[in-house]
Amino acid sequence: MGAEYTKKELLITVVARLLQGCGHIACGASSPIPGAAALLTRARSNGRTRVTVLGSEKNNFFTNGGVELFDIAGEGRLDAFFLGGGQIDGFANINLVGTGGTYPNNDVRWPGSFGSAYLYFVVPKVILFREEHTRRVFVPKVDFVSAPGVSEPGVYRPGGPKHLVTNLALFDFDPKRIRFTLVSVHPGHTVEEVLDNTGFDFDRPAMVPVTPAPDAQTLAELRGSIRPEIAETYPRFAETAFAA
Amino acid sequence: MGAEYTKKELLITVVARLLQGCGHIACGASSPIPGAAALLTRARSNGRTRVTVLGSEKNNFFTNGGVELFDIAGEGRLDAFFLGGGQIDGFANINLVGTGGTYPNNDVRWPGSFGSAYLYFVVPKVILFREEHTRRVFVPKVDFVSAPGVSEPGVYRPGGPKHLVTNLALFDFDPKRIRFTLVSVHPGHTVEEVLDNTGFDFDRPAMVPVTPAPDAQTLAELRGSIRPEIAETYPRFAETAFAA
Amino acid sequence: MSMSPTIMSLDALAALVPDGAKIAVPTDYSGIAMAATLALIRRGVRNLHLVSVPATGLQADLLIGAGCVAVMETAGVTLGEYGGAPRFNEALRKGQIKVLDATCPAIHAALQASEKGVPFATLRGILGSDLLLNRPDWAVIDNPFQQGDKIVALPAIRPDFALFHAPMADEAGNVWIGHRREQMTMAHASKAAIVTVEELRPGNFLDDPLLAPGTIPSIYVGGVAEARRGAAPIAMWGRYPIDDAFMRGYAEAARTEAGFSRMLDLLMEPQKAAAE
Amino acid sequence: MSMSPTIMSLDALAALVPDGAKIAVPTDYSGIAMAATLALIRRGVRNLHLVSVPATGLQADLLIGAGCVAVMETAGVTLGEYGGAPRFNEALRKGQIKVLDATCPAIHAALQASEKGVPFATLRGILGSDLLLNRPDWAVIDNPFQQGDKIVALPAIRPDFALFHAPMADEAGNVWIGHRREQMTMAHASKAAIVTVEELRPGNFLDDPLLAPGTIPSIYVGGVAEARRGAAPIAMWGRYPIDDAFMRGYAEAARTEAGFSRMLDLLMEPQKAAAE
Repeated sequence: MGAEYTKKELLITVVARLLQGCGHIACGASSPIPGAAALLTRARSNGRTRVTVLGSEKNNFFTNGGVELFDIAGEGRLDAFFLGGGQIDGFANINLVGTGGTYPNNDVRWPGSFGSAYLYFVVPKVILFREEHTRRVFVPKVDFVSAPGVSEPGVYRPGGPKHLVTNLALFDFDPKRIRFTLVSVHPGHTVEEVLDNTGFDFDRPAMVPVTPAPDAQTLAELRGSIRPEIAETYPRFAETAFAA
Repeated sequence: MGAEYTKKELLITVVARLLQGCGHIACGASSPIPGAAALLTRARSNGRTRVTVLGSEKNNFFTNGGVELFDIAGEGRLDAFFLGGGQIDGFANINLVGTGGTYPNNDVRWPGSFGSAYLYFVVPKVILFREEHTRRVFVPKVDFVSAPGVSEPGVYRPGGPKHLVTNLALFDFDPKRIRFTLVSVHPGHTVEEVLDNTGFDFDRPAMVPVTPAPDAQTLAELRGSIRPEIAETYPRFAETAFAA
Repeated sequence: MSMSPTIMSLDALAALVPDGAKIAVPTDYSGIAMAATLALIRRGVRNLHLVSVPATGLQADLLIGAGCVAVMETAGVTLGEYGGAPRFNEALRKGQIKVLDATCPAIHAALQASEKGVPFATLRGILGSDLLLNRPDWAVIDNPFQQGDKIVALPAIRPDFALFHAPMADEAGNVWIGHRREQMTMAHASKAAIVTVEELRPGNFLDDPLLAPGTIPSIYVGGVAEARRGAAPIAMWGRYPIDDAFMRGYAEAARTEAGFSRMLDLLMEPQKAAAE
Repeated sequence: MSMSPTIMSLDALAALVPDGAKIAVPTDYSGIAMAATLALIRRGVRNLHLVSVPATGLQADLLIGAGCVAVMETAGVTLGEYGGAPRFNEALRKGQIKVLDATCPAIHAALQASEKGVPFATLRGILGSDLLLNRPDWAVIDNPFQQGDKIVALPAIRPDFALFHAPMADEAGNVWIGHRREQMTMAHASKAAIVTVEELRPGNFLDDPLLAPGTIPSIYVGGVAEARRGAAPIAMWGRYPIDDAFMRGYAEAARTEAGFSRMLDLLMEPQKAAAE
């Protein structure tokens, strides 16, 4: 049994587990769930975790302009970051540019690659985060590689994808085998549902565990201290994401 | 006839004539005469000339740290700068590092090359300024090239030496012929004195003019408004350099 | 000290920008010179090469929708939580503008190269991406200090103008940007910064040790115009929030050309009134 | 907010620096951590690789004279209007230290490369100089965007520590440097900044829009110690002038080893007294 919780509260909890122990976590634009997860991680770190929320005035210590996030990542002072994608394939390539038609005149154009083509290479723990779990998103091969999941030998690449979190499940990524492995399926969903909605092959254990639900203490923390903190940057999210 | 003036007042006047029309003039460390000449140029420019005096708080508009002088020069936003040298040769090579013995264990070590190896390449009007005019300074060939007077074809070099001012005379430098030409000899000195004290060959017209002395208005300006301005950075110089 | 000749009206500022100019603009949280952008649209500027530093939103979408842009160099164009940039997306679909897709740090690094007067910057990452494939103006070179180590080289970006909005300027033409340091880099990297400010102030910021660290010296500034609420409907940090109602309306309406024109007129209204 | 664990005593700060460390120090007008330097000498640090950003004076001369330095990487070592740096010059004559002669913008650029996490910087100039001949660690590469255009490549300088003196730090360990921006670059480029300040202040500078632009965030700071008059006998901008009498005395006396020891003792006196 357990407390009632929203899907977003579950996802925050899942992401926060992946962030444990990180010294410095940054969250890009339009990333309320990763942002809340980072703030939760910080709240539990006894002062050891720093969080940078782009677009926040309070949770952003940079004083050297927009370049500082990238510089600090290039120096190895950023431990975790989040990327998404209009398309993500089984090699962990991500596409933030567009689909359909011929680039650059795509039928569907997305905003662009932002920092992905750089941060994916230099941040040790990149968590792929995309709520929508459909074959539209999780494709056999992306139409445009904003940033590749793995690199050839010899390419400077201290960083890369480590996990993938969606509305349905949590995956790990193994850059040596260039494959995702299903780690757990979220409560209320099934392995079949994940298979049906994923356009690429992935590994999975014989028995796939259920993603642990947030415990009561976590929910209290989220609804107590984290909610007003994330509201500074994402007021509408803070209104709707949390139960109670 | 003519007003009484100090040698330093003469040199300030000579340098200021060379600076006329410059939009932005910078002066490095330990350069009180170039500094005063730059300030005089600015005073006469009707607001068109900017002056940066390194080490000054008032005449230094930089807000991006010590690199800004070099960045601004690299961008072409600095029109004139001054360099000296423990040794200067007839190819306008300068040595700010040392002499005697074998580098790096020279018998006489000077401070080092500072920004010369860069600014000599990118600042359109570099004025070589060295008060001491002896064969010890003006040598046939420098022992160490901190910065070369000219560069091979193909080397990016929008800047370089244009003039040389000493206690005895004013020279121009022609980078195509890689030679100095004697322009004028300061009042009280002779061409023979210049020849005797210069260790390299240079060109000269049949009749070498005398360097014009500062006029009364210039002297009034120097002693009136420029003296307190340069005193901010060079108090001891301001006490002794000016007559009356 | 007398007023610097660089201090001028909004229209005079807009008149500094010729057709075909390369203009760098900041990201939405950093001070968008929207009033100046509308003045540019009003005077009918054409064929701009817009460089977003590193991403952009409504400002670029308005300029594109109004037919002012030939090239969009960017790491991202979006209205953020209001959705995609409708005129940008449509212009791409129809092939009406050229896009130079980049990644944020590549734009920063290429501007920093210009700031330093070096011909190119190098940057980690990018290798193996389709960005690289589609940027023949980028190169891959060898790290001379490590055998077999390839790195991307990016030619310096030297905009004709950096265009942004800042809290204040002084009568000498120095601009206070506070901690929004990307505006400093943009100003250094460009031939000239043209800036709107919430307010003009007497004195010289460089004489104040608390203001100097956040000040762009006037040598980099080609023009300054006072424009109160000059970033609206975009937010100005520390001053006013984004105009939520307008943004919702725009995201919806600008999907069609007619709807876009209506929204643009809405923005132009106050300026027209002020000009009459 | 409680006091950051990075705030410590001068001796604790000096103890952070192991023998053989690579340390970046600023130029004299930018805030010299002289009290910390004396603490380093007192604890007998050895084999430092000192990088001056870009030139240095008394600080390096003291460390060299006290036998703490193995390598001096610099664009200039001088006591300025007081003359040459006697211990530096003597150590070179005797071959007691290794010198890496550079030019100012090369040191800045190599630190900026470290700040960005790129393996090298490029810089105009330098070609044809004897600096280049004597720096086998530098390289000459081709500009990939212009046939036949050579440019110097400089490997990134990543010091273990940036060591400098600043006006103030807050209880979170953020350091306010005002417009002395080279300290920001030094801090970013180094593994950690270790900093002395004239005063510790309550609060957090990053919350103050006037202080934030001139503040180094604590993430770059490995240690902060309060040291009033911590730059003396060198000047501290906006606070106190150089100790003219000491500098004249030093320039004269330090020509001999015995004279140097006397002058060093003179500087150590107040610290010894404070420590007892």
